Amino acid sequence: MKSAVVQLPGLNRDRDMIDALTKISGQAPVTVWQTETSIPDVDLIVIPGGFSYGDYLRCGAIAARMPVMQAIRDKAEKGVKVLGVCNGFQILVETGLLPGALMRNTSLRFVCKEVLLEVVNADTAFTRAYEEGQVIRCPVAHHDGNYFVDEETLASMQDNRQIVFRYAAGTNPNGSLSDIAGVINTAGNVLGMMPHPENLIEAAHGGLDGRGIFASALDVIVA
Amino acid sequence: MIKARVTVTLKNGVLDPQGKAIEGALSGLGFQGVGHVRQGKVFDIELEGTDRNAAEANLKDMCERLLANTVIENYTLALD
Amino acid sequence: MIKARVTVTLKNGVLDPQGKAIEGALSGLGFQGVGHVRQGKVFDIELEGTDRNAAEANLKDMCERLLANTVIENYTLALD
Amino acid sequence: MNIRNSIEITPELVASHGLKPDEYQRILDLIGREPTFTELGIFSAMWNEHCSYKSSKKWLRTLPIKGPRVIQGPGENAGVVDIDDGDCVVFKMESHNHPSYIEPYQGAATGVGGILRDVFTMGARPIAAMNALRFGAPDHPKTKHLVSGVVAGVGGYGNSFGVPTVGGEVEFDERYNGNILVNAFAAGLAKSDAIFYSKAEGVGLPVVYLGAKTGRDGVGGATMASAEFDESIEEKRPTVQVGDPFTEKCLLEACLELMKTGAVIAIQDMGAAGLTCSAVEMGAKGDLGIELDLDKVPVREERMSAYEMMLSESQERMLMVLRPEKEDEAKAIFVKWGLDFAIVGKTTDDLRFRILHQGEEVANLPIKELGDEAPEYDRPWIAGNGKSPLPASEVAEPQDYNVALLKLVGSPNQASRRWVWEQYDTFIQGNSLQRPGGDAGVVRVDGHPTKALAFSSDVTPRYVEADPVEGGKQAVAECWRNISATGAEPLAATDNLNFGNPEKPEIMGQLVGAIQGIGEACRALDFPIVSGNVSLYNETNGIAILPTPTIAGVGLLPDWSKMARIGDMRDGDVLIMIGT
Ligand SMILES: Nc1ncnc2c1ncn2[C@@H]1O[C@H](COP(=O)(O)OP(=O)(O)O)[C@@H](O)[C@H]1O
Repeated sequence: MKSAVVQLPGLNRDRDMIDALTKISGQAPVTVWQTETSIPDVDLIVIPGGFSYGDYLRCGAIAARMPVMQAIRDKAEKGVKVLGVCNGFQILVETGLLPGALMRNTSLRFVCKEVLLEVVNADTAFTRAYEEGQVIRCPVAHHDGNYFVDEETLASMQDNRQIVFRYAAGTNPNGSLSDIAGVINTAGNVLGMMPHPENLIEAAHGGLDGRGIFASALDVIVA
Repeated sequence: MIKARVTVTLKNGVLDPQGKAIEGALSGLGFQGVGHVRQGKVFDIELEGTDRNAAEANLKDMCERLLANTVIENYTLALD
Repeated sequence: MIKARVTVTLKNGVLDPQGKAIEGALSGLGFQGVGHVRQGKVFDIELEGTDRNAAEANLKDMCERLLANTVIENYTLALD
Repeated sequence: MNIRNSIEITPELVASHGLKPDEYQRILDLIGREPTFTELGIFSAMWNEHCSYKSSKKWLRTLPIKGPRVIQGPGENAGVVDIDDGDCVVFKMESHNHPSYIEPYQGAATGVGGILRDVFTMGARPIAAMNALRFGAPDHPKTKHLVSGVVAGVGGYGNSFGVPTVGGEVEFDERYNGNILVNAFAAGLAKSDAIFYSKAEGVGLPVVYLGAKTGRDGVGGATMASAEFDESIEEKRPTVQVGDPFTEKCLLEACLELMKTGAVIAIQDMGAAGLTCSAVEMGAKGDLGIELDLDKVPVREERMSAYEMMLSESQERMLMVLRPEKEDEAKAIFVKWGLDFAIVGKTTDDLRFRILHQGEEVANLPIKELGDEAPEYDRPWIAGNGKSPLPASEVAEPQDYNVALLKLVGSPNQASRRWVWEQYDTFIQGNSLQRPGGDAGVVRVDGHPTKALAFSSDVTPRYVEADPVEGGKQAVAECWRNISATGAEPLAATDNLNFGNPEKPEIMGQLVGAIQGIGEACRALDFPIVSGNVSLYNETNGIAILPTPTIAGVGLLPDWSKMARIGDMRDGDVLIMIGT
């Protein structure tokens, strides 16, 4: 399966993401620059973390309006899988591909630590490698991960099983509504999540818990 | 040239962690009688030209498309 | 109750990376004739009581001590 | 404000530039006439303590700076140390004490930005950062504000730039009430055959300005960094420099891309007294003159004077000597990253530093002498009447050891620093093998199957005050131990010497003693000092900080699978104490 990683000025976990995808699929992803208006044929498009355009104004706001996002939107509408991690999630929310908004952490501080994630929905293209209810470890590193959505939307998200990850066991690091850590669109091909699975995929990272997301999305058998 | 100020504030009902923190900090500093605090943003923007109607329409467009996240924010415009 | 709005803006000459980024984004979106953009903050504050003079003095104090970073920011007050 | 070049040079003006009457006389002798206002500013920037090391140079020369692995010692933007396989580690530490006291967030942020630039100017991609912080008493009214601002600023810049913070120090003592310390360390990885230096080569070649635009930020900042504080500092507030980590991240990527094209002959970041120091350094090192046309400098503000442009400390800028045939290729890279790229001058063969502004020559100075002829002092010093040891008999035995232990581990200087380092991105780049909380931070060498680097920053200021020589030694030894405790071989170190006013013999004595101790320890341990920074005049109302010579070291682990760490202990494990 082929993948692509979007590179925008200010993103800084693109190299981590390229590394993770390469190590897990054995194939380096293609990279797509901010000005590109079409995206090569791939099965998975990843928007990595960082501070695109400095995250000035609002996190992900400026990135969401770059030409390349229109191309991603087109691909998403055609069913290509799109994964946004951290700033990538913020960008997807700003484009409207995912519901809700990501606000400043309630502590008002940047938070970097390992948290626990409950896999709420293991029945998605990104979580098939996990069991429903499984709790995995995962690092977080962000200033604006406090997920917000109005009650009505939340209810319909619940009905549609759009909440894919929740912070488990009191580890919610940012005040996120309903402990939400990751959500998927109704079509099931666009996932956004705040935590960084790409930083927990090999022995040197001290664990492999993050592999399942990439393995699921890339159809790789998890070791 | 026209100078405009765009003010973007959180919608009612949207949790405002920054405002909450400021409430706490103000009372920590000994200020009494402080009720709700909500934090927002302002943008001071210079626009070429003199047509105020055009400028206003333009600014509205900027707000809808970039400056405000209308999922959680409202905006108001003021022209100098 | 008194409602007040505090507006905090960067002093002239202080670099405003946010404003600069917004200028770039606006022109990237095709908006023409946009000059300088500077970003600031607003705080909407509810204060108990009805004494506007006292409220104003209080707000000034809040700005000096917390809301504005007077090394790089100016502030203005407006009471409802 | 529009400062003209024709301002009359009065003794007061000279004094306000931090130049002593004899130093000004030296200028007159050197150029044979009265300097212009811009020239006075240039001299003040070049000859202040911060840039010229005039009080410490004599003593810094005694430090061991060589070793089989040292590729570049002090004198460049950062030190360079060989770590085998054609890889090298590039690192340095730098203080941003005064700016952080005035504006903690931006002061700390721009301190981190400055040290990162020092590292990537040399062609290295930053892979690790540390921050050594010292604040006043926890209950001092300013401390809380300073701590939260500084920590947020360190994180705000480093997290956005994308470098893992793997270690540091945070300590409190009332002696820092009026002068906090913010020492930032950064290390980067490069190939030994692709290091970039600041020495210009070739006559008539374009001098290029890179990065962000110039504003009035911090005009006079370097002069301030070398002056003692007094109560009026709050009024004197210079225009604060604001950091823009986004631009810096773009600058990093653009510079690394540019360096690969072979376009760069010499490159230097603009730090304190930006355009002045960087241009003079590039010219003087290469035995070349430099001519700058300020009308070509990208500016952010209107009506900037030559004086302001030459002394501006706007961040995220660099100066480069370019291979002319590569101009288009080089420019395209900067345009791609949304950065300024402007040819602002050229190298010349006349050894003059010439500045043109609006058709006028506003400065024409001998370039070598600006650096080489800076005053150097052998300041009088007295060996401190160090504190005598405290005999155990004078300390009452605790009534309850449990209570005493709890008090100890709960005290501000012993308590966990998790609340600090959880605000720093410690995972980014995916190579952090040991994050803060242990003895040293450990980062895997990207692209190598087994190699890793260990980093630690240490000093115990009260030891240095009690006995500067022993305290200096102890700082080195602690750093060395922290690195070796991970299983790494300590390779080399950088130092950040933070002291009070060197014009006082007892303070000068602390500096001299500490350098002596550091030197002795580094010689004994084959642990050369490859870069460093001196911050003097950390005094307020005559009260000096504790002498704080921070030592940050780097070690090499050939095989990280054999790395040791704290933690991972199990019930029944045996505890062994080794050493004396
Ligand atoms: N400002 C800081 N930034 C990052 N890590 C820090 C900071 N301050 C302390 N630490 C980390 O916390 C741990 C304890 O610090 P310290 O008490 O100075 O350690 P030690 O005395 O063992 O060298 C170390 O791992 C150190 O790197």
